[in-house]
Amino acid sequence: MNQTLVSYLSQYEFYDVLLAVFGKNEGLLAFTIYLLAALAIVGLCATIGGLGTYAERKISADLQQRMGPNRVGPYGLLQFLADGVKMMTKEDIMPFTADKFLFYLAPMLALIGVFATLAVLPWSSGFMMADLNVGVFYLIAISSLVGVSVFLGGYASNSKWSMLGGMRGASQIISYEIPVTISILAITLLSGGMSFGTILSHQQGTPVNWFIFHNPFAFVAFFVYAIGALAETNRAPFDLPEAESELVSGYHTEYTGMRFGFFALAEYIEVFVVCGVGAALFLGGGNLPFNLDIDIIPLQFAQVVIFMTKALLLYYVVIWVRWTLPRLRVDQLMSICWKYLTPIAIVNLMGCAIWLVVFNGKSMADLIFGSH
Amino acid sequence: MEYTVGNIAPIFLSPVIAFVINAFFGRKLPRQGDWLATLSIFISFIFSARIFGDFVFGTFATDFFIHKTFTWFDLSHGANIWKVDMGIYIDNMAAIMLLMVSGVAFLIHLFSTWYMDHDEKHGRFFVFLPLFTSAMLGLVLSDNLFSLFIFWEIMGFCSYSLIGIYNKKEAAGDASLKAFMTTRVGDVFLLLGMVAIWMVIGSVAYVDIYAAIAEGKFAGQTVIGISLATFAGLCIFLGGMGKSAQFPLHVWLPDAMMGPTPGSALIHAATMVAAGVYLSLRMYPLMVLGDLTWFIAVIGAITAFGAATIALVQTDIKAVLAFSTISQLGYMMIGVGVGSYNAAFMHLITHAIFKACLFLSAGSVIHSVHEQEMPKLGGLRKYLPYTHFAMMCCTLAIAGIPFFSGFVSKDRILGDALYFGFIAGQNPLLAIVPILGFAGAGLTAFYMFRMMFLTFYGENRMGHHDSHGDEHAHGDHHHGHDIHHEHLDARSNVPLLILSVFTLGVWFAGSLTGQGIVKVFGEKTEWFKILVEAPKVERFVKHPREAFGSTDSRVKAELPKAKYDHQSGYAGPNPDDHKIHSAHVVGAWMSIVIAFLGVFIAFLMYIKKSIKPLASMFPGYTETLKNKYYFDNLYVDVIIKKGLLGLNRFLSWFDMGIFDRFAVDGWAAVNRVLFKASKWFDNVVVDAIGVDGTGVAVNLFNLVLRIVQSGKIQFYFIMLIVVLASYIWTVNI
Amino acid sequence: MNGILNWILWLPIIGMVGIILTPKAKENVIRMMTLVTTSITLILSILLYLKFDTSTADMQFVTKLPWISQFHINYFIGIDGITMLMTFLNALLFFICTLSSWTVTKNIKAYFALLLMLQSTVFGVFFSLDFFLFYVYWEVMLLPMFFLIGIWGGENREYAAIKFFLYTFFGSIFMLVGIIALYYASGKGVDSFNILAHQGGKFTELQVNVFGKSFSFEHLFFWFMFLGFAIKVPVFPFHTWLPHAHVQAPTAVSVILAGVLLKMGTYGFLRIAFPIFPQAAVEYSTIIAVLGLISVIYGAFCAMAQDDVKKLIAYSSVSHMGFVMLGLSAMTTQGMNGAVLQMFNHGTSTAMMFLLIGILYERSHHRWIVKPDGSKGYGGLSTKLPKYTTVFIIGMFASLGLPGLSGFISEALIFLGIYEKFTTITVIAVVGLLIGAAYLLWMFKRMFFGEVNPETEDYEDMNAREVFYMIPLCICVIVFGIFPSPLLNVMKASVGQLVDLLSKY
Amino acid sequence: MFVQLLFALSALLTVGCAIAVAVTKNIMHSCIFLLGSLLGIAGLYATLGADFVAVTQIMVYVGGVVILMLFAVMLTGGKDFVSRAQNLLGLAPAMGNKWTYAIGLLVGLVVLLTNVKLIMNISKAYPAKVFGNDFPSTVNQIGHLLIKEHVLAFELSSVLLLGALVGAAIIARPRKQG
Amino acid sequence: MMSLVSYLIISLILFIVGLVVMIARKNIIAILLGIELILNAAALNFVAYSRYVTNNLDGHVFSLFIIVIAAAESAIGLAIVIRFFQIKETIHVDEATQLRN
Repeated sequence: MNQTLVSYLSQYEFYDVLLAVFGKNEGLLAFTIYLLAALAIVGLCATIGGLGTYAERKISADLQQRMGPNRVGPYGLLQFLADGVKMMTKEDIMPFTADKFLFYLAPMLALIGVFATLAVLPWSSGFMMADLNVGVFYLIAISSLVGVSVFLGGYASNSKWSMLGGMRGASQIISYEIPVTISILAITLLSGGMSFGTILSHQQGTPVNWFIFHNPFAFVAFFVYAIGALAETNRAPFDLPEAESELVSGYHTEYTGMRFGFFALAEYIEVFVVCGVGAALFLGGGNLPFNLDIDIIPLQFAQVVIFMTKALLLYYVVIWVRWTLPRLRVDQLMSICWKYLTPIAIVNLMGCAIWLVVFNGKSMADLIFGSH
Repeated sequence: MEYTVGNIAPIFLSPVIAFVINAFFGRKLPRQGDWLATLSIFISFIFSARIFGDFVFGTFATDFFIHKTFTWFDLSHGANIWKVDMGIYIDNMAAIMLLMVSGVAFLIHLFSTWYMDHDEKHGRFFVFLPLFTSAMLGLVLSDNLFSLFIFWEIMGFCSYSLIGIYNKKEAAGDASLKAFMTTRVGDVFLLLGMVAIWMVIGSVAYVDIYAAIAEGKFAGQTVIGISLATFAGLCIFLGGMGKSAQFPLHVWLPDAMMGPTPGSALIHAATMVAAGVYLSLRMYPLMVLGDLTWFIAVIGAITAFGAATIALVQTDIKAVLAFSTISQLGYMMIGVGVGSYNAAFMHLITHAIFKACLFLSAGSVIHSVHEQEMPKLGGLRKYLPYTHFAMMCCTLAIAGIPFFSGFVSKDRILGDALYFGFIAGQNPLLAIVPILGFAGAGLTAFYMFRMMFLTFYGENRMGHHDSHGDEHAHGDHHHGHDIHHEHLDARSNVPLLILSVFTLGVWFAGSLTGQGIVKVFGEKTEWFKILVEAPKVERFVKHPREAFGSTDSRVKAELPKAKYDHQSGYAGPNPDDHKIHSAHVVGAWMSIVIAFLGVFIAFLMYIKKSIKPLASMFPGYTETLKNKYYFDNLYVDVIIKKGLLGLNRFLSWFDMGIFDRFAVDGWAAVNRVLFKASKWFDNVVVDAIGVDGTGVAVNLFNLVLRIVQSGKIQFYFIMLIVVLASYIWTVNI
Repeated sequence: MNGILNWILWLPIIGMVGIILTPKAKENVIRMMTLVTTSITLILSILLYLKFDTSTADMQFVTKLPWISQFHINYFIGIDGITMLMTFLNALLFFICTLSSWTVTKNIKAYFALLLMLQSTVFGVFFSLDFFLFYVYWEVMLLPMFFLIGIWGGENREYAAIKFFLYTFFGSIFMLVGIIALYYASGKGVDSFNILAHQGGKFTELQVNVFGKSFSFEHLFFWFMFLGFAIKVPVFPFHTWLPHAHVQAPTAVSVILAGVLLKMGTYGFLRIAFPIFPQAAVEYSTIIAVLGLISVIYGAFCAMAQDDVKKLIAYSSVSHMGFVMLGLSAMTTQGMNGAVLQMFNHGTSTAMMFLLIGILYERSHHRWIVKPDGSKGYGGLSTKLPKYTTVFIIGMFASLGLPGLSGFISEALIFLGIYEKFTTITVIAVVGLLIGAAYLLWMFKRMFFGEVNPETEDYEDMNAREVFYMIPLCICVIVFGIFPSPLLNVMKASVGQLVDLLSKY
Repeated sequence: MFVQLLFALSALLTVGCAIAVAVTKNIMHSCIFLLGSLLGIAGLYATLGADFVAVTQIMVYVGGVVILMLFAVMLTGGKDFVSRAQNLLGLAPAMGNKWTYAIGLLVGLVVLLTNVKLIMNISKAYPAKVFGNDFPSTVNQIGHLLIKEHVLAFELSSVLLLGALVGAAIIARPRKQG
Repeated sequence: MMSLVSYLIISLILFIVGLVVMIARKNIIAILLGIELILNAAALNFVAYSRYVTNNLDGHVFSLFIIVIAAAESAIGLAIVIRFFQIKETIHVDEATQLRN
């Protein structure tokens, strides 16, 4: 493992002070730091997820020339809290014929899958929970738990709508994992490593060094990733598993209260994660557009801000797309994945490989502005 | 002026250029490019005239010749030298020939622009005519047999195309096919003879052949049992026979009249058919060496007489002329055969001029009245005065009337034939040559005047024909009622008149007979006789070759004093000069008498009508003549249809029905038997006993194993585990 | 430099792969791809000609890479003057065939893919200087041919295709035995599969035991090779596959078959049978000449009896290839050169004839001069189709050897060559020329002259595409008839080397 | 400490879920327990320093195999199918009965005993090793191994996957009647 | 606590459980579940040996191949099950008695 939050913090003096406080018990200190960081990130993400619902409503209202939520708090900002309170206080109904065990398990799995991905999300070069060697790979792998949860949710409800939604969701998520993975693989190829640290270190400096501008194939790969990511998170126009007009509400039709909230929260956080990953892989993540050669905590926070900005911009685009494009049919969904995205992604991968061989690893920027 | 590519090539190339332009863009040109063709021939004529002037009017020594070569392609590799040279060879004969060909061709082109006007094949006609002319000029310019053969064949192709130009007529197709194939028979022999010579002396240039003859290179060489000179000479002469329509390869020429009349005039009267004679003259030393002259003479005599007899009964004006052409070509061959080299060539020239004129006149008649059957014509003298004048001049010439060119040349041939047949002391059977020759001359005079009388004299019979009352008759035939009086037209009449001027003997010889016997025109006009003589082969030994661009070693020389006494082959001074002279005297008078006799009989028959026409006199024989001695039937019906096609059908049937079916596909049957045998062996011996027997044995064992093979997969798992566990326990790792 | 040859060899394969990857429905894309491939090949072959050094008989543009090094088998290609001509011919004819195949509608993708494969394999046969490579190409060539005849052919195509395949295969088996024998005879060394290394009469002394009897190696295996190549030519007793294959094959394939594939047989004699077994070749030249003579006469006679135009031309091919055999058997400078030139000229003129018949067939859907019921199949075509007639005349007269067109020079050279050795045969062979003219002109007369047949009333004249692809052939036929030097200069060094070799025995 | 904790949790998850797989009568639940077991194994891999294998385990099993199994269960009738020929066969329902379990446990006992014997030997042969908390990256090395030493197996497995892909598609595709 | 033997014991338990599942169950999918367990037991052994005995990564590679093969096997197996169900309308393993329908 390259680096963790603890190992990063250990280079600062206050770490030694903390270590002394914990009686030289490194394990306990590390545990504490992780725990705190995890709580912070989960809290942050839960907030982001909640704000996501608000943003969605507000932006959709903007697009449709309505007002949107504007009663609770300034500009309706606290609407999500009110919603959350409402959900928690609602009755937790379970259908009589449901498979209870699975019915309980499904939203948990969704949350587990999403929160587990946060462990490797590169907020900044230092503030990563853990910069795994297999970071991106881990992220893809663990997020597939969401697929299982969607399926189980649909199945366990023992309802036709849910069942169909679950089936659709599972097949959609599995299918779109392939172009997404291959696109990410292309970036892995360019950076020479799967850890986010490595990937980001290759994109330092001005935007021309971002991987999206590395070569034409990477440029295309970004869009393949974006489309695939939309589908993986069941966002419109790929929101077939929860299509209101067809399946009432898809796999979470039968869920109420906080269990429904879990699904919703998981979805919004996943969207954020996906956007963050896109920002990190293609758009330079939290890298500052200049290199100061010093590493201080405020700079890390600046990186966090940059990262968040990029991710949230993508988040905006995702919402924008939802309210712009109509929903696809199932067959169109599958044909887009298998007939277009997957071949394009494979060609991109090969193209990137060939590019690397032909131009000796140089990016377009290197070729145009000269190697540095 | 130097002889360079620049002033020799246009002779040949300007018609080629006209051909190319007309072939590709003729339709887009005004008048479909006929002016272009005519102009190109005129250019050739200008350049030819210069050469003629140089050679004839004493710029050069009389025995001067130009021979320039260039390499066409070269197959040499290492020490092995092998290349094909092309070149030009111009001597007096070629110079005269050039002028004649280009001049006649120019006049015929000019005439054709009138004759072919509004014809649907106008454009196409003027594509092939310049090509033909260029080929003929090229043939004359050729220095070797190889290039001669090339032009020879191109002429054949043009002939083929022009005969078949009216492609809607089935008969045109037949005629063109016949013409090409018959001449092709001769051509392949020509090729063979050429190859034979080439392989022995390493070249087919005339000068090299002459030199080889002089050096005796032919001596001792044999080909399939006969001497090379005989073989090669015979083959080459066969080629000439095909082209010059000599018996028995004469059958194509009458049918060739299917083409437009001016084309016939140029190709099948004046030039191409004479090419065979020209070739024989060029190869004269070889013929002598190969002892073929008697053969040539006999063939010529048979042709001359036979064709003349057939011409007696022809009713088509063009057919009469066609057979007269064959007949006259026969005379030329007699001339070659009897050693009358100069006269034969002179007859070639004179015949070309008057026969071209005759054909053009016939064309003029046909074009004016749209009828070419003589019994339906008559009395056209009033309507077509210029045509009548021209045709009368030519008829007088061909009939051998004194003061006309035909007399000059033919009389000398007959005189030499007389000597050849009776006096020279050869085989007495050769007396047939002069006998047939004189008989033919008489018949010529007769049938030519028969044609004249039937066409131009007597009452107009056109009306009779139309009075049968076919009111829906084709528009073309109505011209019979109101033939307009002919006006002097630059394109239609002037060529005729120009040509008819040259039917006078004065242009060719100083004396009336051409032999110096009756001197009427002065000695200076004996130029022809002085300039043209059989090649003296010794001159060509060690002759240096000149490449194009090298300067000429020309010697200006006065014309030597004419030799008036005799012409008898190349073989040195003849001790029988006196006998030859007397033979000529006898011959001259005999031919005059015979010619006038013929004219007189014709006059009695067709003007006075005091003698019944020929057909009623010998009806059986007439039938034979009308069928042209049944040669066409023999060739087409018997040899080709019965023999050749039968053989072909048999071979084709044999190939597919017998050879392919049994010898090739038969192996399939053999294989089938083998398959069956091996199948039986495989099924019965190998499979049933060897394999299935094993199966039966295994089956028995199966009964035991079946208990274990329950088909339940879990049972297999258990067995597997138990066996593995027991293994581990027993082996005690 | 060497790259050009490899490009020529592999470009059709690249094109074929491209076609295979193209969706079946995109027919015009497939056609254009084939056209582009063949035209680039043609341009490259012209470039090759321009870069060709005519002064030497050595192999040029040689590429030699190890292939199966255990057996010393190499990817060894190169060309000399003889193959230069064949390369150009092949490139030209395939370019033209692509255009003429524009109207093929049945399974275009496979058709053009096979066509390109055929081109590459034919190139391979001509370029190979390694026996193994040669044999591989020789055999692989049968495959596209088999399918092209068997799928796109006429009504009796399966029979013809199988016959063609089996017959040729039969011959090449013998060739294979010969190749293996040479491999062992040359000691299995570095050059055991090198064609060039075997040349020059290295096996004259060698004896070989077969069935307990001792034979001269050279004489025995000359006949093995002879059989393989003679079937391909085809020489008289082995010719019967040709009419079937030609009649049934689609137009373009007929063109290729007559234009290029037959040349592979005579090419085999020039490259393999004669140089490797010179003594036997000289000794048996009489037999070759007699067989050639029989082919000439027999082919011509059979052609005359045919009522099927295509069959007629097929038999004329037998006759014309007989001339090539005659020229080869002469073993003289002019004979050999004439034979090679005849290979090229026959390629162009017969290609013209087959293409023209194909054009007519597209309009009439039959090929009968005289239908089996006795009525005329055509008639008066020259009135309806003037352009077609003009081109037909050029092709026909080139085929029958009219001077000024290409066929004549080669035939004359062959006669000049053969006369030196076999005078009697020459005398008989000229009959072939005569009959050759007869059947063609008779066919022409029956098809083109006379009143317009009502059946042919609505035929259209050649369209622009058809004219376009006939033009190069017309130019070849006319220009090389007047100036044969561009062709002869290329080949004379190579042919001369062979003649020198043969003249030692 | 983390590693021990992880090991303990993973082992517990693995073994517990595995036993649950065997015990539960609901095939759907079996699948979910299998998922748990597989995740536990991934955790065990992580404790062994095999990060790449661990992630691959999650990727393939969670993302692929288990969902596939769930699909299969669903497509073949879900939890409440009963063997049509149950009475005829008489022996066992699809999810087994006490007799089948007895046989299974018997065989399991055999295996257990056998393996205990083997493991005894192994524990003697390889005394316990203690590793620190250093987990070097394996990705690069695995990559090199895959395309150098094990390249044949790597390529073959890709062919195998392709074959499986095509084969599965062909086998499971709906067929026209008649 | 962490040693080779502990991993081997876990793997042994997995194996035995897998075996029991395979033998006791008559449901084809359940049998496939058992197979997965057994395969994972084997893979775990490989990685454990690689860590504790051989000190190289060949075990990792091998377990990767096992994962690959398991994926392929389950894909094919489940395809067969679905097809089998379409034909027989059951997935009882003892129903699979014919080689063709």
